[in-house]
Amino acid sequence: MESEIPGYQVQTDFFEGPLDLLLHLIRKNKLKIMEIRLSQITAEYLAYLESKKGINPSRESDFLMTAATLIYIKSRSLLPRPENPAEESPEKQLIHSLIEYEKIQKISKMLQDMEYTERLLWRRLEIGENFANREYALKEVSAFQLAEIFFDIVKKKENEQFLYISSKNYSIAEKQTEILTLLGKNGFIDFSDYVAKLDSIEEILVSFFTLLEMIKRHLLIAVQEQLFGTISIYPNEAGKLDN
Amino acid sequence: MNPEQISQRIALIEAILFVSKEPVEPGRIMEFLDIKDIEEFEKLLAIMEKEHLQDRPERGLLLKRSGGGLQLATKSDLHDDLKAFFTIKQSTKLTLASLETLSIVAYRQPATLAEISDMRGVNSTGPVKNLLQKKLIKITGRKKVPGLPALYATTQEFLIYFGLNDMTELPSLEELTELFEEKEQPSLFK
Amino acid sequence: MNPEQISQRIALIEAILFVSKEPVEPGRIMEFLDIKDIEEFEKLLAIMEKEHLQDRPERGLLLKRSGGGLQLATKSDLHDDLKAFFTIKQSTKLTLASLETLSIVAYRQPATLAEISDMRGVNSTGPVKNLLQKKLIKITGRKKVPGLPALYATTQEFLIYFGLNDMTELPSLEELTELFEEKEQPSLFK
Repeated sequence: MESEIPGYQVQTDFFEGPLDLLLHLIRKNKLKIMEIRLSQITAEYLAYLESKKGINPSRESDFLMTAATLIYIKSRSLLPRPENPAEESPEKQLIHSLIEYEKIQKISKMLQDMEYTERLLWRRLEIGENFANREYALKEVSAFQLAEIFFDIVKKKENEQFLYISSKNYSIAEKQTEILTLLGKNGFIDFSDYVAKLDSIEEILVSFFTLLEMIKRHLLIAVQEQLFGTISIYPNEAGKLDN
Repeated sequence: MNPEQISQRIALIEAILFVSKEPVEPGRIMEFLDIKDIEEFEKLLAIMEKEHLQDRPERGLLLKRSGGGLQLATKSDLHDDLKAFFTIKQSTKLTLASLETLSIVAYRQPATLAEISDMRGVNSTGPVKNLLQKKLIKITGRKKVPGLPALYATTQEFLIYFGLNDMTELPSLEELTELFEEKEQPSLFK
Repeated sequence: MNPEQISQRIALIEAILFVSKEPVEPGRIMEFLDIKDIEEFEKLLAIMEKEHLQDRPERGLLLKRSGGGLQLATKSDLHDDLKAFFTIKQSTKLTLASLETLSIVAYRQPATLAEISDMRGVNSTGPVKNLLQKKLIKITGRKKVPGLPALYATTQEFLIYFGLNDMTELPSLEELTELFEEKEQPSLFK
């Protein structure tokens, strides 16, 4: 069961990003942001990164970017150079980011407290449609909202068609076998070539969903060499083991 | 039950019935309140129903027993007022039905009523009329198919309302797909 | 207003708020009740809020102002009981990443994805999508810079979700600094 304790839920097991980690190190060392020399905590930051402890892997590149900046700052600090007050040094920039990020954390904490209080109050789960027919003042509707409404309609329509299609001749299981056979023969599938050979829009859709599902289940890997380039499908050797 | 307990329990019943979207089985509430005796429970309901709802002119709700369940509903003498309150039309307001229709005309123009109704899955005569009256859409011609249905397109007023210079400034569907599409496809294999 | 009128009007307000899906603009109710004087209306609300809801132990509801409107909700001390009664899960809370993103949008609006990612120090596509889907933020336009990136702002749902009447109820950055400085780094990082 999820805890309902008021207050900032600190994730002790990982950091949201490099700024989060830096602030943690600064506080841990009882340093003050305004007075800090970032070179003081560079080693510790790198050690964290190396241990991968508390690092959110999907954010890894962002952590690495900041590591590069820290190393650069450190290298600069080793070289005596005249201080140019007009110059925005990378250190000043990073410290500025940290100060700003600290504010964000404070606001987040406040919003979290407000969220907690509000969640104690229950609204009606669903209200009968008899009277409630919402109206929108035109001023409140932006072009994007209009686009979103159209998008929802198209989505709904697509879903209907998909249900209709799936009751037709093409089955996902058959398609899966066909794709695996093809991969066994050729080693890979060029997506656009493959689609071009299919007979109907129904077959294309079923094949496409089959491919998506197989990719999701790690049976296949889709590789796109460049933006808007062709997509190649390969069997996922690693994925076969857990199936 | 002492008076304090009675109050507490009635407050909880009110909250439960307020939140619930369907009638709630009395048995579930009895069990939850740990009341074993049906008579005792009925007494509680009677107090709530009569003393706290029916007899109080400042209350707009009543306790209803329907479909084997308990439910709060508005008092019947308020129905005319409620109907009047919720149907006040303000000239600048659009219903969701009108907005849906407008979005279809904007993206599929020129479009016929049949095409609009087909996309929305419901007859859209009402919203089309409404939008014509508000001058957000206009008839631009007739489709060359049997019956020669009217073709609708958006107007200059439409552009002004949405702060657009021309139709190319409407967000594209690709942009939206990117923004709103869930990454996770529901699994087809289970 | 005589006492009878007061009761009648409070009953109607209760019924309107009970039926309505969303917070109701006070102005609409005033107009409907033909009350011209805002003070008179506030007095009515105060009687309803205090005498008929807050001070009565047998009432499970309270009167809320959020998103610029009036709304009924359950009293907060009933939360645990309601949670136990309705085994349904309440919608999940916002993640820290979403809260950070929302903080930036709230205080810097309108803001682009790039600005948000830059301030957080990490790519924020995920939380932005999540908040769009939850309708806590919306796109208000495009920034006139290369690529024409979308600009994000908070919504009416944002106000309702956090129980705010309007954006001015959010403390200013200066106030926040004071608020948190007193506590001198709460024991987050001991």
